[in-house]
Amino acid sequence: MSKSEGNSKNKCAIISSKLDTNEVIIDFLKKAMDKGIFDAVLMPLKVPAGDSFAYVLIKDKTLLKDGVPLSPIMSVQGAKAVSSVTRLGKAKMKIAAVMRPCEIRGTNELSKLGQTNLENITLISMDCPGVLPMSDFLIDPEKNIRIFNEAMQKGDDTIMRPVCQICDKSSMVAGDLHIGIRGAKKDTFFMISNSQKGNDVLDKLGIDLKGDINSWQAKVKNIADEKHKKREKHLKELKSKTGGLDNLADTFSQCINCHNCMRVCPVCYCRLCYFDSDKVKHPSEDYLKMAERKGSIRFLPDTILFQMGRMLHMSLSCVSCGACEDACPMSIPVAQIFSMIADETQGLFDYVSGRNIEEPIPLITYKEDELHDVEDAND
Amino acid sequence: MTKALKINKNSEQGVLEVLKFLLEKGKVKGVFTLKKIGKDGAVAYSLITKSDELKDAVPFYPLMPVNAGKLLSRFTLRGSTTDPVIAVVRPCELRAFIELVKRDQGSLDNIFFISSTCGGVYPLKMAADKKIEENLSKYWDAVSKGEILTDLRSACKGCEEFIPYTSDMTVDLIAKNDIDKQCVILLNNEKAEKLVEDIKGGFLARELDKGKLDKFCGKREAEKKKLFNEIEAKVKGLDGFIDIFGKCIGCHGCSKVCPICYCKLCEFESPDSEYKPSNYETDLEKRGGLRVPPGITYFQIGRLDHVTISCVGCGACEDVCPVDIPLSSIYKKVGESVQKLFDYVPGKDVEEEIPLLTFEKEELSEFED
Amino acid sequence: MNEKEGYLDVLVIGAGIAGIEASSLLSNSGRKVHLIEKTSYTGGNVIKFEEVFSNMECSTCMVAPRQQELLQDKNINLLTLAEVEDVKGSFGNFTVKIRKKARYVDLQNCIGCNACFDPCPVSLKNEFEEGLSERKAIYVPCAGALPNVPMIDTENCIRFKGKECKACQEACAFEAIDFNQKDEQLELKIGAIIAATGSDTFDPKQTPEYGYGKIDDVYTAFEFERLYASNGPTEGNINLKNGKAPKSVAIIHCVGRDQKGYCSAVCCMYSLKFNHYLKSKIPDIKIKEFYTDLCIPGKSHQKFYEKMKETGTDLIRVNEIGVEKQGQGITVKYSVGNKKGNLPVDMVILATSIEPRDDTPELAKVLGVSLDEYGFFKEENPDASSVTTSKPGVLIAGCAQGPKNIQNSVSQANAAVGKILSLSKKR
Amino acid sequence: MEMKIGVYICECGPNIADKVDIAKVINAVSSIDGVVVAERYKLLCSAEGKRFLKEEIKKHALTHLVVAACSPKQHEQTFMEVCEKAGINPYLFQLANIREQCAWITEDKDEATEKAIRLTRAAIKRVCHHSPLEKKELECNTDVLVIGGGIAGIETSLQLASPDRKIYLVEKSSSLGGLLTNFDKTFPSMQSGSKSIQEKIQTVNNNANIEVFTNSEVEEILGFFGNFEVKVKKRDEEQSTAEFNVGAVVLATGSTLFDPMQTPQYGYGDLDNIITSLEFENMNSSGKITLKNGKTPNSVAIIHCVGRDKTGYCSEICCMYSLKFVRYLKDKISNVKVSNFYSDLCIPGKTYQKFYDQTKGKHVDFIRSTDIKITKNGDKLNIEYKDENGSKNNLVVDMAILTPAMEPTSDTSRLTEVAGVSLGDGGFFAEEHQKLSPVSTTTEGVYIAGCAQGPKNISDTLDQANAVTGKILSSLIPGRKIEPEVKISQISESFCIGCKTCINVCSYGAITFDEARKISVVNEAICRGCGNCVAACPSGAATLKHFTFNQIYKELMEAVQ
Repeated sequence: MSKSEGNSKNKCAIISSKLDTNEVIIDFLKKAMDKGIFDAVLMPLKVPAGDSFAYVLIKDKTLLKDGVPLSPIMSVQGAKAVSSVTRLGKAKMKIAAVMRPCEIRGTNELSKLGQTNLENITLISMDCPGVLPMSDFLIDPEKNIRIFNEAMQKGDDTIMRPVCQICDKSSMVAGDLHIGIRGAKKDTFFMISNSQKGNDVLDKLGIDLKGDINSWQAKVKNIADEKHKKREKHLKELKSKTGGLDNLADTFSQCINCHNCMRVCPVCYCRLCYFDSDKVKHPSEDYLKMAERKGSIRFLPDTILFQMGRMLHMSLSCVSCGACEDACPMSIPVAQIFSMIADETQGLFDYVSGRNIEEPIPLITYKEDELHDVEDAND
Repeated sequence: MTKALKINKNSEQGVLEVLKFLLEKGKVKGVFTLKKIGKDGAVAYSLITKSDELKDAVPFYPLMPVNAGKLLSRFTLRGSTTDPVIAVVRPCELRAFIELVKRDQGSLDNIFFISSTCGGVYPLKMAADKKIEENLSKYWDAVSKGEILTDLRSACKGCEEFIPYTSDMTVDLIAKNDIDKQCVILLNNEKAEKLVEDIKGGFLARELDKGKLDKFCGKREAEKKKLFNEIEAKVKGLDGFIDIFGKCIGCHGCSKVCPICYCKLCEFESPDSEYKPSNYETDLEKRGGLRVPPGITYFQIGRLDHVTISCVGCGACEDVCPVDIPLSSIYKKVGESVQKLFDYVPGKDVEEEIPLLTFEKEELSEFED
Repeated sequence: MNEKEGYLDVLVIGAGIAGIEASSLLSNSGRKVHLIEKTSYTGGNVIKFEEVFSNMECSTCMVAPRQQELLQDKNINLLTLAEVEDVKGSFGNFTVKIRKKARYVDLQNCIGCNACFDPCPVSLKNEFEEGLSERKAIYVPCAGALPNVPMIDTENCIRFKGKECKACQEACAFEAIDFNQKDEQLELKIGAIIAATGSDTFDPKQTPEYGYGKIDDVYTAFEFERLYASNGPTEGNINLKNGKAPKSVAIIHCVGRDQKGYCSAVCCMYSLKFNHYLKSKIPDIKIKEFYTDLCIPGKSHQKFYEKMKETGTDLIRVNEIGVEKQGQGITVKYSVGNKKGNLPVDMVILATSIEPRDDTPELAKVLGVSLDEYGFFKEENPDASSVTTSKPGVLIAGCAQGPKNIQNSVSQANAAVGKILSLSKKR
Repeated sequence: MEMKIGVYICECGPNIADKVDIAKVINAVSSIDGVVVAERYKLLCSAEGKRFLKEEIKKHALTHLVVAACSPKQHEQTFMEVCEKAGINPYLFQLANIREQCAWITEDKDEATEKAIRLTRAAIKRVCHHSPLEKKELECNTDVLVIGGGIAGIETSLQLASPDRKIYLVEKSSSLGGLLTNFDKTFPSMQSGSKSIQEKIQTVNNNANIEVFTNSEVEEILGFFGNFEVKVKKRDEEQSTAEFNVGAVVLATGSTLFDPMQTPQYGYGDLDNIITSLEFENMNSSGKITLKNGKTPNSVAIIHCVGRDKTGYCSEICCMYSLKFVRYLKDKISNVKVSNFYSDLCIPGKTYQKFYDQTKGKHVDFIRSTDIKITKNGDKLNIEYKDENGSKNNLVVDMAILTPAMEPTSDTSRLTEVAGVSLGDGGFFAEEHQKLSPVSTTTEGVYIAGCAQGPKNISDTLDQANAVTGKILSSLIPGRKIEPEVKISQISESFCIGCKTCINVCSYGAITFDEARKISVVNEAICRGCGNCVAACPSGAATLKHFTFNQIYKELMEAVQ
């Protein structure tokens, strides 16, 4: 729960509407586009074949009705979508990006890394019920859409992905606007602004902003606390199972080094990954020498090298969105392991990835007079 | 009649005995084969140099974690191996490696190949769910009977190229009812004979049973037709393409594991194919909405264009797809139609030039006049 | 010689740290430099220290690379064992006569393997080591001296006293020793002259109250530096005459200040440095420092003092002080205000004042510049930059102009070059 | 083109020959493919040694050279020159250090030989992957930017300015002269301070080669030694900015006085007649020393070391100018009683003690004191203090003059960002080396002169101004070309994704970001080849010439075979 959420500076409005959450969001976006606040909207839509969902940049208002902000699966991490639109320069039009909290945090993190330009982009998040595991969903897409919607209404997360079940940052963390459903009375929704950009949007829409969000805050807090306890318990168990090099090697023994997890990860932005480059391709006599030293080596001997190398490179920016686990053909609990590591490494610097754009990423930001206390110690 | 070895053990033990012999006699420095790794029985290709490490080797384990051809290319990318090495590979893996050698991505020098009449493998999903052990006996039973198991990978069910063309030794598996008692290894050339000349138990003359294998091939052909018809029904024209690839999440796993995709930086990940803000603007003028990140179908069609002339139909792409798109059927079908034009079988013979990639001076003279 | 700028070559007298810095900067600007050094080695006083305050950097690691560059620099003609005999002319047009004593060892062939030292029958006190160790007639002042080529001390070599001895020559595998080398007389056309002849230290024998020379284990600062030096007489072990390590030491500041009439600016800092020396070799040693006014100016020096104080040394401000024999040991008698005190110690170190070299008056006469009332070279205008003298074209740098630390000596060396390069443009 | 490698092992007199069995090394390396000759020589760095190498290269038509001898720091340059003279690219050469890293530190001869073999074989495997590199040259701009118009800035500008070297003198305030303009006289000569500085300001103003910018601040300095691009913002009406190129930058921003308000025990700001040394200098220059009520004081206290415990250093000149104040007071007020409250008298150097001895005398006393506190006593001041033996005491005076410590100017930290230098002790600019390069900084081409480097008196300041002149005139010579580093880093255009991690770690500001193509680009002239960016780049898009992954990998694998 970031500090900006709690302070009273933010304007908030209570909207009463018979519609369900998705329809409320679409209706809000439609009005905003009518008023010219946004030229386009980026949100998930059902694919033509109806068996999956994908982010679409919608300019024609009539397409809005097919939008599904709370889609049952996360096929592409939203941060990657925003990055592909704005990496090479700021968007030429005013875009509203409707995404889950972890996707908004991923977008912030990528903007710190020069991969996203947030000018002209308004980030809209909503209370996230989690998403279904990709493999489960694909068995029967129609049925699973229904199951997902029912679970969402009941607030039941047992069918959601393991990382969603232990996600303690599933409400407003960063971004400009947030649509709150938790703690709302029947047929009412919270429209909370979290930045100046958000305030301007609500002002222009003439939404009166004197609603009281305490009930929303309270509900969000106790969900977060409960999930936090669950997270710590779950990750502690996982650590006992996968901690230490041997356990880690066994956990990843089935890994076939296909690097899907790296390719779908929002904060793995390199064009050519170090572990795909020439630096890991060695002559045959060296592989044979390695094999002779141990009698037999796994070929390619790169699986643990890649997994730990990726951990080293991105754990400080990991938003534990679970995309990697969805993409792993061998069902290895990659997202849970990386979340476990990220909680610890980010904990060291009490840094939360993507919580706030101005907060520099530890270790890769160098300050001239940063380590004086250490310097003088052994001078 | 080619010479052959007969070992009174099941096929796997027989091959292991030969491998042990070759290692201990120093005939080879290393052995490439599948091996059990870690405590929960994962199987992965390994490079073995000490003979007692062969105890965990499982050469014909019905799983292809990664295409061995791609591994051998990586092994010899930085120069051919001076020390002799023997690799236990499937026919499609051998063909993939040869296709890569033709493209200067590896070298055949000092590498011996043991292959087999391939009974196909289970999908990766089954290994992920740890269900292969319980289906092993069912697998070997079907192989010895020359039947096709339904839960094999679709690429294997429809595979007609199950006999290796250029392997030094071939283990006769399909439709050989005594494979659990007797292991027959055909020595296809003098190199192979010389390699095992002083192994105990002499050579005998043996041939693959053409009849049984042709019958088996007919079954595979029927399966292939069924798969192709399914795909044809699903993928009609460009819209069919868009629908079938709608689920694709752009993880490019299919290109990462494909042996023929060897580029250091894939064109569809390079700066040239990146959408600039101006492209978004013009596209949005034409159409109300644009899928983001763009280029999902563009990537699939592009890859088809790059790969299909050499696609050996090994099915690794479908195996790795997290959204279960029937990729191997699509690539096999398109591959075959392209290869038929030049009646070219990829990886069949290392000397044979790859069509489209090789330019002959007087090639298109008939069109010129 | 080009009329507008006159001769471009520059004569630098003294190859201490100021001389080295001035020469390398001049060579960098394309000027030819004649660097003449009275002794057989470069580095002057600085290479006598083991470490320098305030970051306790090892002084040879600091200076050796510069000495190495100097020896390999094509623009610098290093003349060791050489002195200025006569100077005529003016800025841009000096004629200088140099007398260069023979080294009797060929600089090109000798590779400094020291094989010629042992056979030499003669042995006498080594001045470089303040007499704390012996040297032969053919010798290098200390290990690591540059140029790493020995010289033959003709006063003490028995061959030069008529005896037939070729011991060193026979031991040399590279035919580097040549007894027929002769002293030379050189004449140089010079544009400008920089005197960087450095300084000596006050001889505490002139102040008997400190008991120097009478009481054992009373050392001057330079003697203590050589005691601590890893290439010194005791390879860095601080022992008393009786071979045992001292348990308590007294360091007395401002020795000779009243006689000289000025504060030498560096003694407080190097006395604090001695604390680091002593504590590093003998961790639980008791140290007392007797001072009058602690002079530690500049941004980095007080920090050094505070870090030293944390190691438990205490400083006592005294009016008068004396050192007397006490049975086997030594006692320091001192008075603070009106209270008297005495302290038995094992060893006494005297921080002696800086004073001009004894051959400064003679060199001043030759150069035609005057000395100030303390015997240092007199700067033209104390308010302006103090590197110019009343005679245009003759500049001074380092302790030859007055007591100062290494940083200011180097600044003056660079400043002298600055003056030469900018003035010769406007001549 | 077929590779022909020559391997030469130096005996270095006894140094290597005694400890390493060179014959064993020779036959261990002759078998490596590509090696056409492997020989030993007495002393390769000597003149004959170099001639021998040159002939060998020509005789065997060598393409690559490997020498096993001393440390690269010692003779890499020498052997590279030999390669150049013999006609092969000096970078197709590798020096294996079998002296400092082997012979000198290994007792057992067999071990030393084994290690020498490994080091030499590793060097050979590395040299096979060397690629030829070409030296580059750049025309250097000889003009100089001097920041700060005080005595240090003025002296440097006057010394440097000449028809072929333009000086840009930028002063933050509205006039030149700095602190010195306030001093009527200066110690030790007691000659006029402000008069001499006014003359110097005149000579600066009518010197055609010096362009003066007052009320101006340096906004940006980009580039490198020999070619800095400078932007100066003028705070005049139009707020215009001037842009020009220079070859070197001199930081002569001087210092300011510690604000005694931070030490309330001295009562500055709330009691009358407590003034700082600067205020006293101005009062003295105006001719009359008076109290607030207009009367002349007949007892004055001078408080030394004000703020010294806060800043943590002694500012060197306060004792001396306090003595000068005693003389000011003595001249203007007959039988005035002056008492100096000091902790340690800092009067170093040959002329200062005499100045002190001549200032002592009637009605002038020096009280060694600590814990000073000034309180009101009617219309007078009561100086409470602890004397030498630690007992409390006090003295009533009419006026108290505080000598505050000297501190860096307020925009010092801003200028470190602009000029790419760092701050050292006390918050002053950090010199490159405390002893051997007091006026240069870690950034080549940026120098410091005067109190900007630390508190010092006027003659030391002028020494440093001339020292900077020496440094610049000896390196920034018209017509001289600068040879930038050859072994530099390069960033692959297709692999770089523009995450700027390399820019964060580049300590020389050598990498700029190309906004259009969204990639980082190395400025080949500034890059010093330190390799930070190569280590930091997550995807390996950055590589370092002469230290490529392949070269190091081959060398390593051979060494640990």
